[in-house]
Amino acid sequence: MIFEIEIDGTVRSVSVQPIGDAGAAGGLFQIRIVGPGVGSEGARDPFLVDARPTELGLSLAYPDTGRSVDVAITPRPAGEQLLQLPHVDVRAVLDGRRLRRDGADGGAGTGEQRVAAPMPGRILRVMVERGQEVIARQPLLVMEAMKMENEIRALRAGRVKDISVAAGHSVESGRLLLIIE
Amino acid sequence: MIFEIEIDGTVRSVSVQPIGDAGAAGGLFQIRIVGPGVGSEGARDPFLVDARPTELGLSLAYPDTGRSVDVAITPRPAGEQLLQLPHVDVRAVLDGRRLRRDGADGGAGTGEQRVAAPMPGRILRVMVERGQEVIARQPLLVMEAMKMENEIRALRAGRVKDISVAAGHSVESGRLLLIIE
Amino acid sequence: MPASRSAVKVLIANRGEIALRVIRACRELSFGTVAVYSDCDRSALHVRAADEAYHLGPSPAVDSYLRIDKLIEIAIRSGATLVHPGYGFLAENDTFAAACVEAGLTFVGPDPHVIALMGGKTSAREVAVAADVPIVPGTREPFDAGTPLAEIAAAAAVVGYPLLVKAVAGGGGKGMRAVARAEDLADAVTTARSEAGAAFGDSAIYLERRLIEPRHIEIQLLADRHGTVLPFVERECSIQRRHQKVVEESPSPVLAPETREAMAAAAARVAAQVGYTGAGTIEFLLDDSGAFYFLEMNTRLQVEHAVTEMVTGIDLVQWQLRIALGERLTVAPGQALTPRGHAIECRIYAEDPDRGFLPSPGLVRALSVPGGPGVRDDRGVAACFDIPTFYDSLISKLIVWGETREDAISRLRRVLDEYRVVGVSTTLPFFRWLVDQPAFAVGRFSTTYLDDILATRSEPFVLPTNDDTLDALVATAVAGWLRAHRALSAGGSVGRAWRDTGRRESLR
Amino acid sequence: MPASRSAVKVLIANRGEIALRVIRACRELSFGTVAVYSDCDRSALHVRAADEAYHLGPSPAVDSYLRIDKLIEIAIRSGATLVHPGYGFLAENDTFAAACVEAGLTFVGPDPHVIALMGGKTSAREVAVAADVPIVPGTREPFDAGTPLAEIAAAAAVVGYPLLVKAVAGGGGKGMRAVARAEDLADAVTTARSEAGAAFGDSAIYLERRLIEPRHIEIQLLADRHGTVLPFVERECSIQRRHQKVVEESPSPVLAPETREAMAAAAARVAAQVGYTGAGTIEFLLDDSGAFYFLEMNTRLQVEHAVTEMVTGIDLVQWQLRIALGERLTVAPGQALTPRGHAIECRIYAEDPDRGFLPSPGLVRALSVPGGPGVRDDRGVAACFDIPTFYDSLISKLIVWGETREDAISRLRRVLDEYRVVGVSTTLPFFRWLVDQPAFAVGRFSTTYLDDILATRSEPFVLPTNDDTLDALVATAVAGWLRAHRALSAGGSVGRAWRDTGRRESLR
Repeated sequence: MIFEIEIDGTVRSVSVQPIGDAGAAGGLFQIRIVGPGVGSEGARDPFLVDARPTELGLSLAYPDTGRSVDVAITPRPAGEQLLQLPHVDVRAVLDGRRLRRDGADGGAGTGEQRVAAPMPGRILRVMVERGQEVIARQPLLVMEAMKMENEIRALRAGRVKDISVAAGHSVESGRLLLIIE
Repeated sequence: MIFEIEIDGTVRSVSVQPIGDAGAAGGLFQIRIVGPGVGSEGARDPFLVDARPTELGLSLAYPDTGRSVDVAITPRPAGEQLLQLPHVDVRAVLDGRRLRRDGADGGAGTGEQRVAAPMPGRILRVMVERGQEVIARQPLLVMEAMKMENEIRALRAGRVKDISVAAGHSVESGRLLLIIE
Repeated sequence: MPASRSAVKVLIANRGEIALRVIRACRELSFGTVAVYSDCDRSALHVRAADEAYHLGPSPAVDSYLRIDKLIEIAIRSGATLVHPGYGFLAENDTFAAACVEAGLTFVGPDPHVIALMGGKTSAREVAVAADVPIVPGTREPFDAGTPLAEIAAAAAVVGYPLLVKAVAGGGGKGMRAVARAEDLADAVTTARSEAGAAFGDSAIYLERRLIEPRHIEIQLLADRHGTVLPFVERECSIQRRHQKVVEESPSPVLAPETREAMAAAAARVAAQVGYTGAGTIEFLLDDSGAFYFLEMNTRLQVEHAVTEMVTGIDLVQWQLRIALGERLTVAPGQALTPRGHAIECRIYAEDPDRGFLPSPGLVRALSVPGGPGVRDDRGVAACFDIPTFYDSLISKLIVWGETREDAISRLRRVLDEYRVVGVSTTLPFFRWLVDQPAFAVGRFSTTYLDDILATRSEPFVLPTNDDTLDALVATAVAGWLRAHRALSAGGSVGRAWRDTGRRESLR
Repeated sequence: MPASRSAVKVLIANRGEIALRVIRACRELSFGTVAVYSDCDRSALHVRAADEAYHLGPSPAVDSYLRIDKLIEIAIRSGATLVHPGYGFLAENDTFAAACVEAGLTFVGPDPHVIALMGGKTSAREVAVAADVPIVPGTREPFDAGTPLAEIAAAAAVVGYPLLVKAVAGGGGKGMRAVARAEDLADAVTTARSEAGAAFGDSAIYLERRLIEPRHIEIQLLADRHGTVLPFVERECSIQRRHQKVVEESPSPVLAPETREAMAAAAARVAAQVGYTGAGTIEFLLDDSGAFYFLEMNTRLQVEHAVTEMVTGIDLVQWQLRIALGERLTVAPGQALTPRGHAIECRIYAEDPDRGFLPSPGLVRALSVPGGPGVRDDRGVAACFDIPTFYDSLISKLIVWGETREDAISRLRRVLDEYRVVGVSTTLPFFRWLVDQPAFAVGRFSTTYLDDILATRSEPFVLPTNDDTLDALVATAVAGWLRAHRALSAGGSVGRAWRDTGRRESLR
């Protein structure tokens, strides 16, 4: 099987081929990555991984290098995967579905950012105006939720195309707040 | 729904009726127990329980008495359930299926005990003879497994009807060792 | 041990990790435990761990954990004789304490009038002055909602800039604003009043000089009903974000022994001055000259009490309960004041540090908790629990102990990598970054350290290495393959989605 | 700290909790970690926690964890420079230690000839005698497989009954038999020889007087390569089942301070006598007069090392590694010998205590680990792991700490009830029974205490109360209802069955 996987704006194509009796309980897989080279094993093409399901996600061991890593996996809507490695969280999008998605944070790649409320709350301040250019991580608005003031920030640079809330509005989780193009 | 549940040789009939919106996420249930009376809530007929699934099994809370208890549940073959309460493990058999069962330890109730090997290993000694009367917990044979000598004991009193292994035999897990009637 | 112990039953008027902490102390003392819960907390850990649990009301705190009438009713109904308020919610509410007393219950904390006295920021400062403990220069009398701005501005000029506008009823950074220049005063007063009014129902404020790069250092104490006041070795809580403590440790990496003694003595004087009983904490600011100033008193157990327990071996919650029952403190003063090794606590929240610490509540799909030597995990969340949006999002207090501060940091680095909270973003990556900061390693930081960094920082706290990215690609692809082959579709972390969906839907 | 630390890589030639324990110590020292695994251990925790992991071979230990050649090959291939053997398997195998040295690797333990010397029971007894440490009366020379029974019987008459037949290569109760009367000697010799031959490939035996109701007390020590030998406060390990330790604590509830000092000094003399380096333990028997006798030396880390770490704050595994790298011991002797509080360890096995402690390996469906103050959990098993039938079934070492022994027992009672290992029978119910025994509470027990009780006992260790039975009925019925309504069929503990079935099948 071949998957298109986007991490941090870079899309790679990853092919997975079971070896021997690999199946429901995991086993040995041959991996081929097409796209920008990455990682200790990435230099080999193809390379092997021994992958086993665990209570958290998958245990990976690479026979060629000996590397062992324990990855927790959470699928989220629209093909997004939250991968929690021992030291760092990585977000990946499976099969490019993020580009078609219209909820939540708008993604870190390219295209329109549709900024949605991450939780129910009240809009305290809107800090940008329609048509304004914003840079990555610029605060867009402030929401009060969970007894705290929370800044909602831009994920990427862009221009504010539309704002659909104003200070004082109460919003549900997932409610579209503004669009950056 | 009505269930026949055997615990420690006593069979009771337990009816479960959802109240209000109780469903997949648990909720409030009305419970009616027919059989020997038991427990703080057992005196009431029927009584209520608020039951919710957890990562271990079920969280129970009884609105009438306030009691709260966290029960881990493991279904085993033939209707047996291992219930792990905070302080004690309890074995229950759902819908009397234990009586029809022919593996493992033979059950704690009545009827024939078919004593099976709990793990792979080697028979070191057989300590009973065919026709011999045995008492509950009497050692029947000694198996070497997991680098230890392990005594296999009778669960209930009875008479040895048949012995199908001898010292020196290697046995697989689940292999019938002897029958007590 | 009094013979009556096994008859004692304690209602815990709180939720989450602190309710669990109190339940644990009760169990070790053979006391019965009564939990309370709101709608969304029915299967929370504290409910599952208690002997009894009673429903309080809908999820918003005002309808549940802040309902004094319901709590008293449940205490009486369940036959509880003690009420432990935990921290937050009603822990510093003298009306609640008084209602307990009136209902014939023992409130685990000081007398109601002491809560009121020390809870008012200005009255607390007066107590400190009377106890001969220095305070940060500021206004003595509160400005109520009607005080004209001009009057406040005049007082501000006397206090001097930079200064802080603080809510009298405030705490945890709420209702507090820093003002660098006179022209910013009006805005800060308005915001502080509105925040305080919304959060505490009291918009009275006061002004206080803002010290330059001070450290937040506090003294835990226990006081029994027989006149014994026992101060403890200090806690260092200078790593704060917007006035909220993020990391706490004991002992402080900088405090001179004579300052520790002076601070402990000052704390004990404040407690003695008001006839304090139970556990409490006196917070101080330490300036770069080594001078310290009384900041406020918390008349309750602190979130960070565990670091003190780790370095002294004294169980503060057990002592709270024993003092409430009238027992005498029998701890040697030297044991409380002499730290053994070093302890550090990290507050792990369901917040995304890379999105400005935005709360990220939701379903915890699986948990992997660190083990081995020198680690204590005080969590309030189990796997399959949906972290509610109604309260703070604390998942766990992770505490490490080491023979030295350096050992404790090495251990912290290890356990942060072991800890996995699957399914939600947490502050773990932030702490993984923090433990590698040179300023943290040498202990050179003040209360503004973190906010200064966060103000300018734009990259993620932890960047994936090339190997991390490869692992993420491989895991995503293999999980996709296994899912297509149904292997992960029922169990482990991957396959629970549909069940969780069902669960959430049925909760609506 | 030597600058070279970050370049150090350690191969851990073991599995389960002890492999994880060593990995944790390595991480805290910034050392790289290399795990090894057999077929059935591919997804074991120690594999998942290590930086690198290599396959050793099929599941039986002789084909994997005992394969010296493969271990050396993997160490070299991975670039590891240190080899830590853990306990069990090859930990006291001088051939393995020698093979490491020959391959240019550093074996974390004493020199091979010291392992051989102290591993032979009779040669170890000679060392003790030379170090002026009393030994239990017994035969000096081993009887090999060919020694006629008559010769052994004659020696037995000199030693006196009751006595023990012990395998020279034995340990952990294997190859050991108690003999009360002369007529039982022949059987005991045969069994001990056959067990020892099967387990260790060496059927040589010796005889030792059996003391009446002795206590097992042992002294941990560390010795560096520069001549410093550091003895620690004792561990009490008298709660044993068939010569296997079940509960260990520190300090002993009965040892007089002067006996502790004499025992520590005796242990240090034995270590010095042989130029011992690394961590080791001298085991003694203490009789009712307060006299103690050298029993044997374990030239490795003990299972129960954690209780010593809890009361002294000293990390024994980190020191093992640092000593192996040539560092000097810098611990103050007073710190090692002066316990702070009290620690108790319970070994939680997948065994059914109500069926004669029969191993009950199998799938751990979920785990709930205790938290809060004073608890350390050294487990080697995660949820969804299938405990193999090939090795011992240790799930976790649960260790509690309290200010006093009484506090530690109260805490132990609390955490035993918190611990849940879902899906397999464990020894937890046995420990829940033990903590309520009056003899345990007052510390009045000897090495025969448990076996004496178990010999006559027939009821289950913990009986369900009426409420427990009701809860079990209700839970079974509601779970049945939910299963019928598919709620529990994917997730939680109930629904994983089909996945697990699939998993097991595909492993066959």
